Amino acid sequence: MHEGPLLRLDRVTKRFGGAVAVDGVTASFDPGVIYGLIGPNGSGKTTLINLISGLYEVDAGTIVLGEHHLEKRLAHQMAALGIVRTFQMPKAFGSMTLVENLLLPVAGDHRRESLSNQRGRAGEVLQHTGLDHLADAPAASLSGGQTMLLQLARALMHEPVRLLLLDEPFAGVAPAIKERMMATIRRINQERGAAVLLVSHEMTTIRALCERIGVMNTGRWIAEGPLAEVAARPEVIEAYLGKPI
Amino acid sequence: MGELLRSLRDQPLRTGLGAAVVVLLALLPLGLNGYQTQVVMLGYFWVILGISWNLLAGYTGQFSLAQHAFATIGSYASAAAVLALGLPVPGGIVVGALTAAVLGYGLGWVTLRLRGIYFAIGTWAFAESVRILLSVNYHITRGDAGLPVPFLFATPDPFPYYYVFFAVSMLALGLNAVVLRTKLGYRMRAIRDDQELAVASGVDVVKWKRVVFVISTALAGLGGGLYGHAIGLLSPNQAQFSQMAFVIIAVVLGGFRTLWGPVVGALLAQGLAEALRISQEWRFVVFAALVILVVRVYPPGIMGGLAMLAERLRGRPPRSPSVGTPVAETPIAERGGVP
Amino acid sequence: MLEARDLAVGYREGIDILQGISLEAAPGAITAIIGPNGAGKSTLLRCLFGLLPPRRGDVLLEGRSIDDWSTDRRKAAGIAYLPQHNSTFPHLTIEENLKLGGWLLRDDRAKLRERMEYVYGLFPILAERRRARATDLSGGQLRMLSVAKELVTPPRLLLVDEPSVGMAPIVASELYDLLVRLPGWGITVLLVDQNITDAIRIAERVYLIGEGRVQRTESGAWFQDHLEEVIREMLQGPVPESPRA
Amino acid sequence: MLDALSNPQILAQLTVVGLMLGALYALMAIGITFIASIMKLINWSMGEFYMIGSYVQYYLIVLLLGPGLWYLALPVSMLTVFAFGLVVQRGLLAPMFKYDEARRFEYATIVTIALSVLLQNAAIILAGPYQWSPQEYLPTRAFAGLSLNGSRLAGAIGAAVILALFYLFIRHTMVGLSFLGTAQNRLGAQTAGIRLGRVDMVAFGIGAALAAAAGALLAPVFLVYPTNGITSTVKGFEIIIIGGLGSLPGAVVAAFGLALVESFGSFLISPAYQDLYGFVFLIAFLLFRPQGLFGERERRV
Repeated sequence: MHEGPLLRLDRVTKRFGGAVAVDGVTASFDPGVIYGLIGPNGSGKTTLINLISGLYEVDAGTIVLGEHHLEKRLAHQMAALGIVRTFQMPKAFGSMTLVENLLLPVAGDHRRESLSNQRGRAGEVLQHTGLDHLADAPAASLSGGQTMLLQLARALMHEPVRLLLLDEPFAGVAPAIKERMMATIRRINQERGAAVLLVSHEMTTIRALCERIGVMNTGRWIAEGPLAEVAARPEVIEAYLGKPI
Repeated sequence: MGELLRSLRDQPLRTGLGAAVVVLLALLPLGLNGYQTQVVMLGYFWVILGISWNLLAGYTGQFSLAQHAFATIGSYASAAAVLALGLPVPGGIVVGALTAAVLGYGLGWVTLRLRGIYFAIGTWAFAESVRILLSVNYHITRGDAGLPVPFLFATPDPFPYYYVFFAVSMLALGLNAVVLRTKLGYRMRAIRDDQELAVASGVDVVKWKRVVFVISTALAGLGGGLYGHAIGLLSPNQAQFSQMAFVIIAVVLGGFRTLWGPVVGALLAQGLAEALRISQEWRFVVFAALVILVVRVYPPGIMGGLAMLAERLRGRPPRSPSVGTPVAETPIAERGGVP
Repeated sequence: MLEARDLAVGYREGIDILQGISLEAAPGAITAIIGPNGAGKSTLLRCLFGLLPPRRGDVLLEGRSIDDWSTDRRKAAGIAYLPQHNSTFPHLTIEENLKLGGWLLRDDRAKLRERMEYVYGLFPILAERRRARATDLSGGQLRMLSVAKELVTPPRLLLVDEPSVGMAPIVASELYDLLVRLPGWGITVLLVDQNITDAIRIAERVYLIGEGRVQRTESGAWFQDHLEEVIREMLQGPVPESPRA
Repeated sequence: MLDALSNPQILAQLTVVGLMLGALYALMAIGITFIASIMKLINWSMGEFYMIGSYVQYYLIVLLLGPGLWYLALPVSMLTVFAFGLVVQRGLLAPMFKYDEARRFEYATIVTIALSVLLQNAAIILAGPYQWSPQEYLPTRAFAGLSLNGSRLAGAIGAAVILALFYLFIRHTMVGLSFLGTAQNRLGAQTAGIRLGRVDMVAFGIGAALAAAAGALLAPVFLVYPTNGITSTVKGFEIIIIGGLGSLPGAVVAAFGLALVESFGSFLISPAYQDLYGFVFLIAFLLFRPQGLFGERERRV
């Protein structure tokens, strides 16, 4: 294990046409810590997640995970480095069963284990998330909330898992499923030692899960620290007042 | 073999049924005359094309419209190898499959970046270009007059041909079945369902699309090579779009993205209509109408329907295999794009 | 005038972005809906305009359920909708955009002409550039055009989604000035806004929604007096607690 | 060969032939791209609407109106196919909206390809596999030293008139504007109170009628038989990709461009390759302008 932060962002910038979606973000994240990321609409949170997970290419700046530079890597190689993400929309491989959905990370290009060896583990994960009764159902038959839960369950099947990026995983999800999702996030954090970056607008879940939070506004990283301290800062309150810039 | 045993354990009924069908097809020529045997034999050509297209369009979501062109390439390349280079016919067929695979790699390289409509049109344009080139260069291909090629066997008797086509079809079917259970199969279906999610799971989407494209075109080329040396006369008309339409009709009728769909659909379209002795045109009208009905009313097709029935008979909650994932219907007005 | 009764709305089953919202747009007034992003404010407006069917609950226009009304019928009944994202036709001229805005008046040429001139009167800049194509307008002018387009068919109620997002301060303040005048012309306004400061300034009644429900209903004046408190509560939760209990 | 182009007579002849063909190509393509712009689908049975148009035209002339009144048969044939298009849209294609975007494309492709097979074979059953030709619409004439095939000339003029009327309709009537608007912003059309379901249906009918017009106008030139629509589909697809899917001006420009290239190419290189040029252009466009076709570029997926 190397010392120091797990992920370092240095002046990361992303533009779409003329608009600057992420504007010179510099931040670092320690291993094993659950971070919350908050900020008003259009403040660049999802774009930042897409940049770290390689879905978008950075225009400027560097993203370093441990000793690996991420800027030039292809999105599918991120999984090999242990960067795992979920999507804001409830996404699943609709025509495949839940078990097959969970085995898909095992079918990633960097994995060497055979599918059949991991079947047992997939079963365990389904049990833990309370989806085992649906193991052989196609994922398209799941409700949206269950699909969100499945996204998290899939994260448990990744190897390695060093950083888990969660983009609004709880929006609109029923409380019972939300509980299970939070338990799963804690499990990934504790058992696998993964750092978590949780984008959410639900302060209740942020409060329940996160040790530290970061705040973005208009593409900039404006504050970082323990929640109570950050929430009291004038610039954060200002961001939430939504004064047009 | 292990896979087979396991599937026997998991789904004894389905595996048993499949085996019974295979045995039945193997014995079929015993009950047919020469002409009928020939008809069913040609049905296998469509089975092979159907399986190759289903791998690509059904399971991987790459809606190619050039499968017939790759078969034609297989035919002509094999003819060239045999006629110009003096290779034995089986060697020619291998050359045909390899040529199709190489051109498939090239076309894949060019078109797999394209999405949906554009990919379909790009592959269609390739196919039409192949057809035009074959008929224009008549000094090489004899154009529409047709190119006579040597037969695979010395005898005109259709029975040995039947078994060659049968064997290749069943091998393709077996290959398809095995692939679906491997990592490649998982990757293919994942790409079809959601590319972004597949990437996030660590799948190199571009690479595997290309791999499937090459497998699929090689199989089509193999089918085309066999076809040429079974018919003895090649024509650029093999690359006519109506041929591709027939592949689509057969596969969708039998069951798009089901294992047995192409087999059932192609043999049905070829055999049943022949048995009913209706004219070629009526056959196409009926099958095209059926396909529209299937897609409109019951997308899983015949095999999807049978699978559903079997599940229900075993008292399991029915799966819902479908051509697409229906999004919740909006009764009030058309959705204006989900954010 | 327009009432939402216990509305539950979502894009797919099991994800209810709104989980039972009841609120009312009082006739001749501005009503504002505020709340963090992702709280379902825009989804609510889409539902009210008929773009998204409610999973539960009713939408009532003057006491009458309009749940099965299509968008064009709602528009004909005087409900206009100004979406957050551009609702203009980029390759048509301003004149043509406004003409289409008056689609429902197409059988009455004189009336259509008259309404268009009236709208030009409200937005002199559009009158000046009536031959210009929408795509050649600046962001602010485009925003003006989308407002103008919804005013050609005379509305009785205007649903406004985030009017100031991405707008320069000058444009934003012009927009709010215009919104303030609408009730005087007999147009009721239901405003969804992240720009809390301005929204509560111009609204008579304000609904704070979060996590799919109405959290608080007060007058605009009340919110102005308790703004900091509300924001802090939104960020930190009602009772201060230590994170990661 | 190239120096033959210095002969103004040949140059003029090639240009005029190219321009006349271009008008007809534009007519074939504009219906496809019009439908694509609104419903975001490619209609693979467009050639069969062309075919039906040509049959209706032929039978009207032969059985009812006589050869002199071809211009009266034209609107009737367009109307017939328009009505048929409405039925096809409502019955077969409108249901595609219950699927997500990717599946929508699969659905529309399969249905329209099957429909194309169905109609071609139904035509063989109903009208036989024969080729028919109505009498020449106009006699061949010599004009300023150029020899102009009368039917082609009539076709080109007819196409030009229909295109002009279509332009006036689309640009200067409320209904026409509502089509343009819907193509550009469906949500914007909805907020204006436009009924999308009806726009989709009528637009499809109009697109089909435009294909039928091409079929009717070309009946004496390309003849009347069950698969005569294939050329129209092929040229149409080439043109709409070159011009940009959904772009009406693009389709017109590409149509004339392609027709001129074919006209000159068949003279300078070989008439045998005439049908290949369109494909070469199409593939080149797909290759070198892919970002224009994607919308927003996603990273290497």
